[in-house]
Amino acid sequence: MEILKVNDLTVYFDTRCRPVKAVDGISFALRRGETLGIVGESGSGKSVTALTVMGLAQSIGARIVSGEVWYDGKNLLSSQDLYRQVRGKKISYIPQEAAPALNPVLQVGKQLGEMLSVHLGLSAGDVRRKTAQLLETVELPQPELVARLYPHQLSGGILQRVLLAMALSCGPDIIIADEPASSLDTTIQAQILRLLGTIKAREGLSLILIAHDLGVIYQNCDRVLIMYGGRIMEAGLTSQILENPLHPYTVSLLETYRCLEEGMKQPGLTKSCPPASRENIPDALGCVFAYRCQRAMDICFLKKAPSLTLDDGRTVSCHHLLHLRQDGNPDARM
Amino acid sequence: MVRFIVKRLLALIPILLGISFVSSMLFYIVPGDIVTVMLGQHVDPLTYANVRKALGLDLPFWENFIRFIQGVFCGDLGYSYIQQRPVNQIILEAVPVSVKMGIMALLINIIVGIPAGILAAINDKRISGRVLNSSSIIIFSFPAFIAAMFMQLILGVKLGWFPVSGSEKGMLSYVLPGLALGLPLSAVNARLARASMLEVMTQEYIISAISRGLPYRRVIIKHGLRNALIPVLTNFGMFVGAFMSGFVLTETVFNLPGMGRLVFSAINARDFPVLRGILFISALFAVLTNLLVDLIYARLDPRIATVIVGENTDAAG
Amino acid sequence: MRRNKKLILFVFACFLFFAFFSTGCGSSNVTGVTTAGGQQPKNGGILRYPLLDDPISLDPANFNEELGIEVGKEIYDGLVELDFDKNVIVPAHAEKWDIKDNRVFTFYLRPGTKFHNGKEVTAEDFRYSFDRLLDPDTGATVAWILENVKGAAARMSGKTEDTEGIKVIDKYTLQITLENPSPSFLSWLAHPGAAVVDRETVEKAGKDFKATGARPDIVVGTGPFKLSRWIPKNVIKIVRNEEYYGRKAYLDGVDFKIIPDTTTILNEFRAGNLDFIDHIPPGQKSLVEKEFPGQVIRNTIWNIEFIGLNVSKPPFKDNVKLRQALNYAIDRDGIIRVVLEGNGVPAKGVLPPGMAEYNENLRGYTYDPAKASAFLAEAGYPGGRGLPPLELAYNVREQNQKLAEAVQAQLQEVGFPTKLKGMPLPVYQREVGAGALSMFRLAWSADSLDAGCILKPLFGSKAENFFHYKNPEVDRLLDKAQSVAEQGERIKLYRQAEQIIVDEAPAIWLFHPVNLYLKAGNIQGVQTNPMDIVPLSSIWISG
Amino acid sequence: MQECELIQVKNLSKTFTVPGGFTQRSYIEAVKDVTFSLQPGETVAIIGESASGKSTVGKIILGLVKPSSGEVIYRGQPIHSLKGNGMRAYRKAVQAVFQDPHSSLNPKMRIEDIIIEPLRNFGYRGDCRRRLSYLLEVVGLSGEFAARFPHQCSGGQKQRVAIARALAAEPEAIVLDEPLSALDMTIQTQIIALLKSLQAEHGISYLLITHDLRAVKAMADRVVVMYKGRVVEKAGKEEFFRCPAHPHSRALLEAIPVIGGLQQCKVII
Amino acid sequence: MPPVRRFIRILLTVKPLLWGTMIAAVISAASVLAPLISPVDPLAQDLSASLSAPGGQWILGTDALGRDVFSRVVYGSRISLAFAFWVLTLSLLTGTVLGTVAGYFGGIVDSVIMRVSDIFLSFPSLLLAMIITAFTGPGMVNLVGVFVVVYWAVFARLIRGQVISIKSMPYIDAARIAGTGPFGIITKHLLPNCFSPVIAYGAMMMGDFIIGETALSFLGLGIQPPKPSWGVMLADARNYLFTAPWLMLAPGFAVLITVLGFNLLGDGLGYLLNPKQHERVGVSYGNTEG
Repeated sequence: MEILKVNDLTVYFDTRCRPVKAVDGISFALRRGETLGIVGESGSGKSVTALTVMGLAQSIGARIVSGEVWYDGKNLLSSQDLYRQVRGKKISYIPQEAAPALNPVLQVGKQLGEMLSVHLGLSAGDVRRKTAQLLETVELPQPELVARLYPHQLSGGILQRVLLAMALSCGPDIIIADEPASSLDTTIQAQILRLLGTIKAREGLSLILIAHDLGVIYQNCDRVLIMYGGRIMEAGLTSQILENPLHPYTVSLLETYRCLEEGMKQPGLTKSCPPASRENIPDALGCVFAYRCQRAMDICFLKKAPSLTLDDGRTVSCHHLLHLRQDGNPDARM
Repeated sequence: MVRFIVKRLLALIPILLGISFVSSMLFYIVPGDIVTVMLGQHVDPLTYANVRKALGLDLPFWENFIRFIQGVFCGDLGYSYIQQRPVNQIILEAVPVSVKMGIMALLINIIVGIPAGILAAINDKRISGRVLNSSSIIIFSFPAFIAAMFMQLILGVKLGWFPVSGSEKGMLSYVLPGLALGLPLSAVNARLARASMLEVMTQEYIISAISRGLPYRRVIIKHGLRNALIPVLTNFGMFVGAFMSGFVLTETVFNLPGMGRLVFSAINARDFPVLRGILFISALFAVLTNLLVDLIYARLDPRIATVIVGENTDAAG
Repeated sequence: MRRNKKLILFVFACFLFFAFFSTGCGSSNVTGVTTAGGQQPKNGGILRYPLLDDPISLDPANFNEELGIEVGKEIYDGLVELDFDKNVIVPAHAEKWDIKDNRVFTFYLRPGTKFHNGKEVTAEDFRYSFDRLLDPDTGATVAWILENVKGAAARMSGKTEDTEGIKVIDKYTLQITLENPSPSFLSWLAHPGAAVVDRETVEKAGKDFKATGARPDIVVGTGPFKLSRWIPKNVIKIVRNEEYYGRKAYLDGVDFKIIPDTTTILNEFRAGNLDFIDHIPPGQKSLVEKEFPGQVIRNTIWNIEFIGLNVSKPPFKDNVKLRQALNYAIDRDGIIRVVLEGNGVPAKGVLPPGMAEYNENLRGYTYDPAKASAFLAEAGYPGGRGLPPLELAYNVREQNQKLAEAVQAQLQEVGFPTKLKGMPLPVYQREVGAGALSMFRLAWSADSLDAGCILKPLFGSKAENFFHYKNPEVDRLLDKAQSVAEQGERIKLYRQAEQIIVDEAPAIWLFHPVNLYLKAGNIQGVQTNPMDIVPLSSIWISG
Repeated sequence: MQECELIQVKNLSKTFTVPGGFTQRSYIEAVKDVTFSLQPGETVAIIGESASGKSTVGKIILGLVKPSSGEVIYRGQPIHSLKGNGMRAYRKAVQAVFQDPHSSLNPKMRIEDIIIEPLRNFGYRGDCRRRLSYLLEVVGLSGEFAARFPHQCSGGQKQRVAIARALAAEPEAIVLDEPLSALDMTIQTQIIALLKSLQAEHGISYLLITHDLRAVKAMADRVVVMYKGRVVEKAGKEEFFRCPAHPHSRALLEAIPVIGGLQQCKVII
Repeated sequence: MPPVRRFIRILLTVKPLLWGTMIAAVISAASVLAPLISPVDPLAQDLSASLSAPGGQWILGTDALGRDVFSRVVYGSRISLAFAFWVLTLSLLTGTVLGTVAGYFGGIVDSVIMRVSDIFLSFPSLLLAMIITAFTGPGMVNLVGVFVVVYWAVFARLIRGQVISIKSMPYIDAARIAGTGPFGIITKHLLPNCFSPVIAYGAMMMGDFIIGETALSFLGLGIQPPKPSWGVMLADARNYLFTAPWLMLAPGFAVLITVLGFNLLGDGLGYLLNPKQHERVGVSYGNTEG
């Protein structure tokens, strides 16, 4: 059952010369209780997608061109008021870096308590108790002490847990985690992800996990969206996609990953190719990946690739598959 | 905190010594003999000697300097040869006037400047914000004394709403001077507050606070304002200096018997002991205000007041 | 006794060098008391009167500056004083006096006159006050008043502990013996500096007596007003001395408001916060006559404003043609029109019109640029070539500024390279006094009815003489004029001297200004006189 | 053995003084008694979490930080005793590539100037322009990059420029201080491949400072694990990945998210 | 994109910069071309035309001595700009040398320079300038010297702060490793990167200096008459507020516009040179990977 549904979301950044298409017409759905991974290189639009779903596109200077975000039978994007009702309460957000996301002049306990009193209307005493309890939930030792400290006095790992506590504070349905702790050490990142997984399972939440590391996705997500240049390249069950990629981009990502994983035993993608960047992707008539794609054909540069939903439920948007299907590949259908 | 204050106070000592040194140097940097400068070439030797002695110039520089320091510690800034009385007394008479004017200007600053800046930042993309912003830069560019003269003429002479000059009408006397002094500085503050607020509003913790579903007003006030005001507050230290300079012009125009007019008349009368005293006092005042600002700053911004501890402390990276 | 007004540079040392009073003469030259038609003076009210700065001190020993005198003359009294109405010496504390050989003066005091603190004034008080002026420890700036007293020199150099020539005969009799006979000594004693002070108060106050902002209990005089409050840079309040021995003042008091700037003064007057102002800022003189019809008092004062040339230094030394060329280069009418807004008379020579000695037929200078160029060439600097830049010094004040700029432009027009050097008043005072400047703006007021009071201190070789001008013939004529009693003869001698001086041109003669006073409608009894003094005790407020 | 070591690090310690705000100053022992060596042509990886002191070791070796005690020996000579030409030779021999390609290139200089700078400084006698185009080619950048400013290049390109700059000095060793962590994974592989090919071609030694074990796996010959300023494990790469000795090493290994089954040895932390 | 076009695009994008540059350019042009623009000699008097109202022969009227106000205002820009320029150049030079030395070498040198600058910074700047002027005497050269004495510390602080923050940038380490010596590091790496905020600040300070000069001249402590400094003209005009208000308006407006121009310029430059803004105005070509 779908708890959140995003339809045809398009978000631009207006620079003075031309709009940069950060997110270019993507649609996806989050099912109750699942973890949806969004993976892509820098500039692929995954963070913008997350912020837009949170209703924060304007706050980062982006413009929503089109799209709907359906939650609880309402299109949240139709009105900011709807967001006010769900944000922080029903849909929580965990940003990539914890330290800048916390007000430096307020004690972390106060910031956590603020949510409780604003959203749940708890009394001061209840707030204090609930705060400590929440901090305990995220496996923080000495919650009372931590609550009294300022962000700069705490390490990134602890702050990340505090943010997790905040995200959990009002009993949300959905948590959107944008590369949590990816700037921290791998050990700490692993801890945080493990904790997130545990809590998610316990509370029965739905989770959108944004990551650039395929390993993280593989280990944590039920389904995954592969994004590139603001578009979804491939989407489906994690195991299917990462074990049997169809889209050339996914293939190259995985190849790179494997190559690294195996200690560069076989030379990987040594060919110098232009990186993924909003500004380097021309207002693509065709497929955004075409310029990097080793299998690109003429049509790839001219025509947008339609997304195909395959029998196993995954969606791929690539002209090759279309050709395959037209050529009579049996397991592809529109 | 006590430790901090003590440490800061101790750090003041070399600065105060330096200020005294520079102030005392004034007597010696004058081309030619200062007593001759003061009294003219054809002065009788007795008067000459008396004045030299009164100024402590019969002593070598170091002794004179040490005597000034000693005097400062005893609250004695020397003796005005022109006015024939202690410099302290002269300055003490002038200080309340300037302080009242300064308070007026500060009030205007707080009532007008900061809210204007914050509003300009919040309405950045709207017309009102632009109007506020452009008017602040225009006011900021307008020399205060020109404004002062027009205010005096229109509000004082023509309309008679405020006293034209002088300090006899109580706080009413300080409204126009306060405006003349305070408005340009309010504009400075408004610009600063705006920049600071805009900067804060792009900070991640603001976006994060919104993402936590906090009401917009609460985000602005509780998370934005406090952080935005910290640099604005720091700037208040600068005001002491700006005020001291502004006093000279506004007090001259409005004929207020404060520090500024004292400076001006002392400059014209070449009353060097008074000038030295004022220079010292104003610098001392500026330094102390900065200390106070730092203390408040430390209270407002916990990052300053405490040593950073935690897992990430390694300076080695 | 004269106080030069603010716009005039005040130089004290020669103040009364040549004051000479012949009783009964000159009343015809004096502007009378301005009274509102038939109204009787009435008591009461506070006069609000601007003062450009604090007096440095209200110690009579320091009354060498006009601000001190302006206030001090109302607080202190001496033995005699000047009747402004008739310009004669009249009794003050001294009821009457004997003069023997112009050398021994015996004063008989009014009994029962009191200090503001209630103590009676005796001859001993005067002895103390005069001795104090000569005491080197006092550092009096007006000691010159008594310079001629016997033993003054010894006292001033600290050789004796008292002054030989000042003797107390009895409680109410004081005798002063001079070193050399001097007919004008009496008029010197009318100077406010020669006032009586209370020994006990002065000694108790010590240094504070001289200080700016002295307390009322320290400033103890015997004059028609007494000090009630002095807030430096703010206000000096004086109130009527009800115990005054003479005609008591009409006003309850005077508030001297200290406003250092004439524009603000006029604005305050406009706003109704001042009752009487004697400094109209340049640029607004013609305006106020329209703005306040009937309230402007024009006072033709005996004053000459000029630009002095130091004739002891090149290029002016021994170069009469150059100095004359300068005189021809100045458009006096233009300057009067723009700088004084028409309130002045171009000066052909030294003496102001209205004075008996004024010479209508004087060979003076008029604006003639062609002649100026010709003279400049004759002086050895054709077209100004070879002439070092002239440095025109002046004390910075709005009107002087404008004047200096106008003069500079006119001189440059003809070919004199001219630079300006503005200085604050105290600095300027010193520099002029020291004779260090080569071209300087100065104004000189008559302090008596006698032209000698202008000519002698300025051009007599023994006097202050900022020009370093020396001419034995001029000295002879001036000395002779002083000793001649017959007026017609005296006038002739002065006119002769003036013609020589004007021909030799140690200065650029500019103009004789007319002073403007502005009074509130209800202010009555303002006395004007050519010496530009406003006695406050005769003023009253009507309605 | 002694002779063939390029750089030897002996008992290196470094204590930083943190000027305490208002309380007492505090001391941080960033590096304690670190000893290891780097042979010509090999890659040694220093692994550790942030704040383990690994970067400090790199900076000491580069001569940017003075050690509190211990020494760095270059070809048998302690570097702190080097002066003048000796020091210059050492500088030339040991180059570096830093973590953040954005901030390790002077934003006000063109790429060509950045690369030519060491050529000039180390007295390159040949034609600088030709050398420049050669270097650009080596790191896989086209000649048009020469005239660009750093902000006109992508992160991967900048890192290539940084490598070209390091190569310009014809070094014997390059300290790679987290050279990959700011880059996308695709770019990482490209850079690793580049570095490896350069090593193969020029026989340069690498000191790889990283917390990314995948990079270690891809590049290193030997591994030095640091934890809280100390060396807790030294091992050959294969040995290290097969079965790490120190619990911290195991924790590091375990934290790598991998695709496929968890194949590490089970360890209880 | 060619640099000129890029410059124009930036100008059109950053409005304060556009206005600031335009005003600064116009004022600078006016000051350079003063002899061509002004109809008469600013010092030439025509006593017969005293206090003529604006219009007709006299665009902005005449003052009491019959001098052309327009010419005086135009020539006044020369004085103000020259003054501000020299003060800025010299104090920036002093500040840069001392600030760089302090920031780069640190230690005792740093402490000494910073303590001295602390002392100078604790004096109210304009007040200190006024008082020193009382000692040195007024006039252009003295005034420039006084302002440099008063303001060098501001720049030294600014530069030092910049140097210290830039010093810790990896590219400085990289330069050292590339064998660059201290001199090369300072001149090639530190200073070019320090100057962005200093330039913006310097433009703002130009405005401050102009106001300072005007104020001092207004009080009679600065430029001396008859030089047509705006402050001198304002002081002059005070008495004629009722009779000839144009005397005040013309130089007052000139000061306002000039200072506004430099403030806008500083504002625009600050905006432009603040790396955070690049994205917003789209001046960077770069690949934004973040």
